[in-house]
Amino acid sequence: MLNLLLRYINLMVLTIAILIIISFSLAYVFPGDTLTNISGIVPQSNEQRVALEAVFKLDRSIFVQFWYYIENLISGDWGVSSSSQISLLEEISIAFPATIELITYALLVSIFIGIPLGFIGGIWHHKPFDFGVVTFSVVSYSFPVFWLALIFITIFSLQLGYLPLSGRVNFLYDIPHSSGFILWDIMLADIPDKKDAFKDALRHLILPTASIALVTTAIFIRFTRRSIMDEMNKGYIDAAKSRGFTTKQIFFKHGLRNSLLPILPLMAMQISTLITNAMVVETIFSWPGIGNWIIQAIYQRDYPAIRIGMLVVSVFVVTLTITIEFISRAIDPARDKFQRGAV
Amino acid sequence: MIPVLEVKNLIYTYRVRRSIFKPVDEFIVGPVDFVLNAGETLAVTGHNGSGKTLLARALVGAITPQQGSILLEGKKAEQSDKKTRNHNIRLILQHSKYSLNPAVTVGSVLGQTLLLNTELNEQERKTKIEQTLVKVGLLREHYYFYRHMLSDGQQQRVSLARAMILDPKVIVADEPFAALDPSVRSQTVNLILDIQQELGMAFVFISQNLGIVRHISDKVMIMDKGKVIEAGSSKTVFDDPQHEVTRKLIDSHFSLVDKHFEQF
Amino acid sequence: MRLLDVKNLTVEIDTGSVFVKALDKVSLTVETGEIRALVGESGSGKSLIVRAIIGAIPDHWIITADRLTWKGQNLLTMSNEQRRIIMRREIAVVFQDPTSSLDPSATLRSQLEESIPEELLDKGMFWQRNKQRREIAIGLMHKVGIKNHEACMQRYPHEIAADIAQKFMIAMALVSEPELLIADDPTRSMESTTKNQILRLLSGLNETRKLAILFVSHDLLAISSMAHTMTVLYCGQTVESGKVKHLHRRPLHPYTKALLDSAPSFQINLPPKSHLVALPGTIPTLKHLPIGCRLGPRCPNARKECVKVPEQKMVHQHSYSCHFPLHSPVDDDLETKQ
Amino acid sequence: MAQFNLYQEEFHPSPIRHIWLEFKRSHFALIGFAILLLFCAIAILAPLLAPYDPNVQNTNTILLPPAWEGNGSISHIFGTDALGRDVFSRTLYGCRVTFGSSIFLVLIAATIGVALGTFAGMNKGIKSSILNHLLDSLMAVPTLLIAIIIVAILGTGLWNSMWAIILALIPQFVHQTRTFVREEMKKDYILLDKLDGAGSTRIFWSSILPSMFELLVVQSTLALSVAIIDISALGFLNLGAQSPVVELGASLSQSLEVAYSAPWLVALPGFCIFLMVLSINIVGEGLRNALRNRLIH
Amino acid sequence: KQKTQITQAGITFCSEGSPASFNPQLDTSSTTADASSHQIYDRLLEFNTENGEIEPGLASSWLVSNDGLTYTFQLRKGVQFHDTDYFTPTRNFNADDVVFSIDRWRVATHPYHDVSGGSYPYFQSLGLKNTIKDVTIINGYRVEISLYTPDSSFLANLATDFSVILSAEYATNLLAEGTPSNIDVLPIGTGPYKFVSYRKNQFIRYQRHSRYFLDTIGPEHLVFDITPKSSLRVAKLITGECDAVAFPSQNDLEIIRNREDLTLLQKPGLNVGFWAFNTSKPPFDNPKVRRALALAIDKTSLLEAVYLGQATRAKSLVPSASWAYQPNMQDISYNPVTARKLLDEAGIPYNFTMNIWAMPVQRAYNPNAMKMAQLMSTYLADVGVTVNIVSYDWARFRENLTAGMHDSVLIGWSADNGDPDNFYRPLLTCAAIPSGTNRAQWCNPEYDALIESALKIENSDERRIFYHRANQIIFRETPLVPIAHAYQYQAVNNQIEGLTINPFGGIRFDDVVRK
Ligand SMILES: Nc1ncnc2c1ncn2[C@@H]1O[C@H](COP(=O)(O)OP(=O)(O)OP(=O)(O)O)[C@@H](O)[C@H]1O
Ligand SMILES: Nc1ncnc2c1ncn2[C@@H]1O[C@H](COP(=O)(O)OP(=O)(O)OP(=O)(O)O)[C@@H](O)[C@H]1O
Ligand SMILES: [Mg+2]
Ligand SMILES: [Mg+2]
Repeated sequence: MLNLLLRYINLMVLTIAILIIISFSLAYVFPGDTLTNISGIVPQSNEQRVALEAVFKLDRSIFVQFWYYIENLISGDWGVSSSSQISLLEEISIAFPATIELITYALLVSIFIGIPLGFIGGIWHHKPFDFGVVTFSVVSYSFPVFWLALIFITIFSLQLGYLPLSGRVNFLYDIPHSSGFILWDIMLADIPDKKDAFKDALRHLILPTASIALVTTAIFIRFTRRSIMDEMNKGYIDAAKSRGFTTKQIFFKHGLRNSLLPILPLMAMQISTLITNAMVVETIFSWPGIGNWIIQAIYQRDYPAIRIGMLVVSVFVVTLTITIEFISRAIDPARDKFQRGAV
Repeated sequence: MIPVLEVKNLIYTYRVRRSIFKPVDEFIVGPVDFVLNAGETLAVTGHNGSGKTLLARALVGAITPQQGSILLEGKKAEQSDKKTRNHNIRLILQHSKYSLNPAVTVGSVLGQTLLLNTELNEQERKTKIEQTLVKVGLLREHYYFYRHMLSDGQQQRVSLARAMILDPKVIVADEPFAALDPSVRSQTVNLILDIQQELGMAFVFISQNLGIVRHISDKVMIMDKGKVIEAGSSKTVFDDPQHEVTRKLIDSHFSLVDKHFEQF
Repeated sequence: MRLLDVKNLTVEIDTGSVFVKALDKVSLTVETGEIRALVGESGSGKSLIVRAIIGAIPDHWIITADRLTWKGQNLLTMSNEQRRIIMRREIAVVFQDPTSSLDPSATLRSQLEESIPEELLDKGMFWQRNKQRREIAIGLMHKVGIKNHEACMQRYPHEIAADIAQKFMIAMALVSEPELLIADDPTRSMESTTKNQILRLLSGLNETRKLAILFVSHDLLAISSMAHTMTVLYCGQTVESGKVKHLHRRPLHPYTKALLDSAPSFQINLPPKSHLVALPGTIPTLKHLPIGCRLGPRCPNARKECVKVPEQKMVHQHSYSCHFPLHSPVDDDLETKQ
Repeated sequence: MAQFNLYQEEFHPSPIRHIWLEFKRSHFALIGFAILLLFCAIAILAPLLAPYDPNVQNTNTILLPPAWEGNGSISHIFGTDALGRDVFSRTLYGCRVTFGSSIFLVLIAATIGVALGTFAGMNKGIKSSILNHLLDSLMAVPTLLIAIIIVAILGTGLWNSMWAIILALIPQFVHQTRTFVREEMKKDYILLDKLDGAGSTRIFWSSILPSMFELLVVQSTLALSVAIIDISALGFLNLGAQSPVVELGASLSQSLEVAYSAPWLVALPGFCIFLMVLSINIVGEGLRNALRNRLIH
Repeated sequence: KQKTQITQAGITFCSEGSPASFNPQLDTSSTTADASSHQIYDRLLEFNTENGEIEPGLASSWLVSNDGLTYTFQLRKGVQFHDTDYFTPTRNFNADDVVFSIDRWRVATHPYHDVSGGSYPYFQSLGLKNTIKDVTIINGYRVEISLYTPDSSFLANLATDFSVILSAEYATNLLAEGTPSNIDVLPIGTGPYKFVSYRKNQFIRYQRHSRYFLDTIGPEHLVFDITPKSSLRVAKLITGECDAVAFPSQNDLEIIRNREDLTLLQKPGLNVGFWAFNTSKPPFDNPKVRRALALAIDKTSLLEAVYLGQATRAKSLVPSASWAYQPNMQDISYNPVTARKLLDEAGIPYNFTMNIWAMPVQRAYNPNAMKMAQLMSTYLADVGVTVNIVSYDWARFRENLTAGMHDSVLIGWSADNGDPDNFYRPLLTCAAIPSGTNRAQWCNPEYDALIESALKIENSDERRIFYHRANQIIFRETPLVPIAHAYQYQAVNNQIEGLTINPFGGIRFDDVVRK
């Protein structure tokens, strides 16, 4: 076990190191001024340029620069955005929780809808209900997420007028920023109409969450359904039946566990899809998350922001993925060679 | 007369790590010594996990033994080039199902063997393959067949064809009949016996089935935990087993046979 | 008493395009205390019979039978719950493929202990019962010849060798002290010592506890050493069935004869390296079964009539399905008495 | 031998034909396949089918509704857009670009991925295991992020967005190939090939690739649907194809401005993408079932 | 839809972009002005939104000397600056603040001159720095401004959005703290709303200035919801997330008109949309080429397709609403044949490639520059000119324009006051090149002289003659092609009352109420 842990930590460190190297070298690869790409500051004069170059050790060897870069990353000095001149750490600490909040809810929704639906479909497969489930999953898996979001907006916001179509909460509610998770912040906030604000935030959450969750739900359904079908067809289920165990006993003690085991690594794989979808959906719903932020940054050619944004998001995803893979590997005795399930 | 196959002091160490908590298990096969003449059959038998399969793989060169030598017609097999060895010692495996690639036709499997080991041209290869197929009791048309179109027995025949298409000196067969049922097994046994007689090949034959071992072998070798515990001509060993384990093995087999005859 | 009675069992399986009769009017009985062997070539439908008996046939396959009863109760029409109770205590099964019949994510120990019926434990506090379970488990492991039980019980199925798994499966089957044990190829690829040990164990149980056994195998040696009666199957049709002794002495069906003759151990006078007796040809595949008697194309004395399915004929305990039996069917018992 | 011949007349389809037979049994799969073929035809024949040049602007007929609406015109079946361009022609060309480029990039990604995956699967040891694990974890980096970085370096454009998606698809192919090759290398028939003296290249080409072919087809359909969605998403975000290249996602985002007065301009490209992906998914699902059934039967 | 309390008390306005800063002195973009000048600040003088007359603002009265060179302003008393969490004023508004606000852009040595870039484009383009001789304090509430030369538009300029009054006290404090640039980021003014918070591309939040010197009935909370996409703004208006939106797209006007719960406000705008050539770059320094390009496009169809007919065709810079409008002005009409001939004469080969920069934002004068550019590219292709369309983020777009990186640009101008000088001077005089409002980078002494002379005269009939002559020069030289004078629109929810369109730009909320 320790061995496994060490191996995964090793892998994580290696991957993060590579990501840092990539983000560092991006400053040189991106078009424009390396100094600006690294610091985000556009030097107004030659003297200022020289001074800044000294600060960022651009006059020294590349290794010194890299070391300085890592030091800065660790100390939280991530430079400033070249378009707004605000500290990137600050911007990201506001934007990133918004995204995490969104994908967390989306993931929860897809888990709580997708997995049970998949199970029901898988157990009673080739029945009308299962047919419905499969159709639902194939169709929703085929939706381009941006189009789906637009359809949602058209139906629920514009036609029916039930739900708002942009932002996290009505801007008139001045929610102080503490954790970055809006629902949590509202609960902590000291404002007069807390309840209304909370309701409002919830209403704002519904459409973006649903847009992201639909695709993931479809994947979960397909995967769970296939997994449970495969497991319930395996010999040991028949063997257990022949031993006279009750259906419940068989399902919960054997089938469920074995079919859930491969779903965990699938969940890890979904994080990347979720983030990609979240980035698109955020721009449509003007959700002030990291995806929207990075996409705005690319529109404005704000290279320092892109660099750091990419680093933060990918480190987050990679860390999470590796952790989940480690957990699934650790709790699954049967897989000496772990395999990702195919969707 | 130079024996076709001579094995001297062959030792192979297999390291297994069952889990990360446990230390490395060592499994040592050998030392194995035997001599096999053309047209002879050596049967290897023993308990499950006694290292028979490992020995077979060492013989054909799928794994490299740490010590000892394998002499093919007096020449060291390790030193002579790989091609000669491939050419002269061939392997047949237990599960015909796993020895045939489901996505490739019989003809192209056999063709590849010829292509790699002979200088024949396309046409000659085809002729040779067809001859061999007929020899093992299949039809020329089987050239174009895929695995799933063949029954178990036919698949085992294809394995045999693959082994003998190069006219080898020795064929090593690792439990070739275990997965076959009695009537098909008899067919295959007959076929092998015929071919051996016709071509004078030496056979190393691994099996648990003492009935068949006794029937087709000239020499027997019994293994336990990697060691050869008894070896000799088939008749001597079956009539007068020396080692405890051998005796038990043979006794238990014959006790079943005896029980059978008691009924009459 | 007749424990298991299968009469004209037909199973049609879905091959994708059409339904084919993988089992065609198979009949089989197991009496109390009887060891019945079920032989046949690979793919002849032995395991299918086992699955039909225990009810592990996929829903969309068609299963019909004149009789499929356990102690007179119809297994086909009874509720799942009734069937489950019977399976729990009265019938036990050893499956053909041991490793895949074990839950890959549970230790052997937990699987074995789970199988111990509550009734076998003395009432007591749960830790006492846990201890009892453990003891029963260890006892069984020793019984089937797994000496190193400690190392084995903590393992997961994929970590153990196939032969150990096989023994373990037998242990699991015996734990509920059943009346009928259905063992599907329990001795496959075992060396003869171990095989002998298992056979002795089973025969012992049969004698002491009147355990009836349906012994599925193609190891004729094992069968003839312990089975009382035997049913021969070819391509999903029962070919011949009767006392082992009688079948050996006077097989009526050409296939039975070919099968028995093919084992070299039964031929004492067979010179080494001589040809074994074998039927020509190969077993037809499921999708291309011949009509009528399925042995037809391979049968040495096949004639026109063989395109009709032969009636099952019964002479005393000995039944056969052949238009042209090898011997004129005589009463075996009478013959022995002479 | 006469008896033997009886069996030789049996019909044994080759593996690929077998899959097709299995595949054919599902009506849905067939419909999906037909739609997919239709898109293929559009991708190839768009210039012949399109009644107008997709970029020709006609300010006299701006925002003409589709023909089935009251004031639509037959000469523009799907109506016209805000610059008076024929939407039908634009949709055809859009399908061509979106679909064609997706196929193209899946082919590239598959080639590279299979090469790398085979390398990783056939070699053991530290190097390949590092490669494996790194690829696995880099696979976690979201596609869009890779695309953004590439766009930042090279600028926007269809090609650049394609590179990004290729990069993002490669690890999946690597992973699948590697797992498959690993499993395959353990098989007995590979051992026999080795004993025949076959080298790695030969083993790959003549033993592994034929059996991997099916896996590749399924994986490619999966990748194709992902590629289409990604390409159009990048187009939608204005990071992909730029005018005058007509791409469905980009057309959709351009039409958002007139979403109220001309909803069909948003609905049509979106629906085309949806239909394309749906048909691919149905075909993929059908293929997978066919493969699965082939193994069972 | 239930409105909760805070949403009752507040108003959300969907604006079209992020302001560059909160000081309109620094930027001519109306986005910046909208976000700051009428919310946070006041001016000495104000325009009457109805008739364009100049009215008292922070100056309660003023006096102009007879020679037109000295202006004396009497300031209001008791006007308080905002009290926020980053600044607490200790004194009321007085003459110091006026002097500080003017000197900041006027005096190059002023400590605040170089803060935030040191560029004051509006004043620079008018050359006001050189017009004002001095600004002096007569007493605490009286300020005198003396000019070098008479300037008939001087008072109007003081009433524009850009001439805001900042707090001198706040400036001093910031200087002491060493963060002078905060003056443009965390603004303090006397206006009806005080600044609360701002997130780029998301929102600006204001709160009512409870001690505003006038009686206001505006909402307690005001939020600018920054929504660059016009379709999204209208969508938000429909869902009720916005109470009013800026620049509804021409395409959506019909929908807004048809909805019962929305009102479309509309007024002919004092603006002009045009296509300017970068005359500092060859071959666009050649009038022949410019003229040829102008001949190659069909303005009528642009008006149809881009403005959907909601605009009048522009022949010169000023719209018909201005007294300087010249009805008999010649117009360049569509003639591709002549265009190609001229191009041949100028030696422009076939497949000559040029770029057209298209603004990324909507403006009244050009609701969709991108679309216009696309249309134009087909016309230009007809005469053998290939077009690359270029667009950037708005802030960067203007930066690069000022740097002269373009070949040609689709942009326009909205009047800040009713004086024609406000068109002629910033758009085309030489002085306006460095400030970036002269997008053609065109400098013609003859033209400059005409504009200067026009300014010195009070009588509008006489001035008109000068402007008409200037029109002739523009027609001859074609540094830019005027395209349209568009209507100005604003869409509001019917629950909102009191919002009006200000022809001189600038949206204000101090009289807006929710029903
Ligand atoms: N793949 C493997 N994994 C783990 N252990 C192995 C493996 N292959 C061989 N061994 C070890 O090597 C020993 C010899 O195995 P081998 O397969 O040669 O036995 P065998 O005599 O062929 O047994 P059987 O009769 O069951 O085929 C076994 O005891 C086993 O512990
Ligand atoms: N799940 C299945 N789907 C399709 N065909 C099946 C299935 N299971 C069994 N069959 C077919 O049914 C027939 C009988 O199979 P069965 O497993 O009962 O044979 P068997 O006699 O047990 O063979 P063996 O001795 O090899 O175990 C075979 O031809 C097999 O192909
Ligand atoms: Mg072995
Ligand atoms: Mg079986």
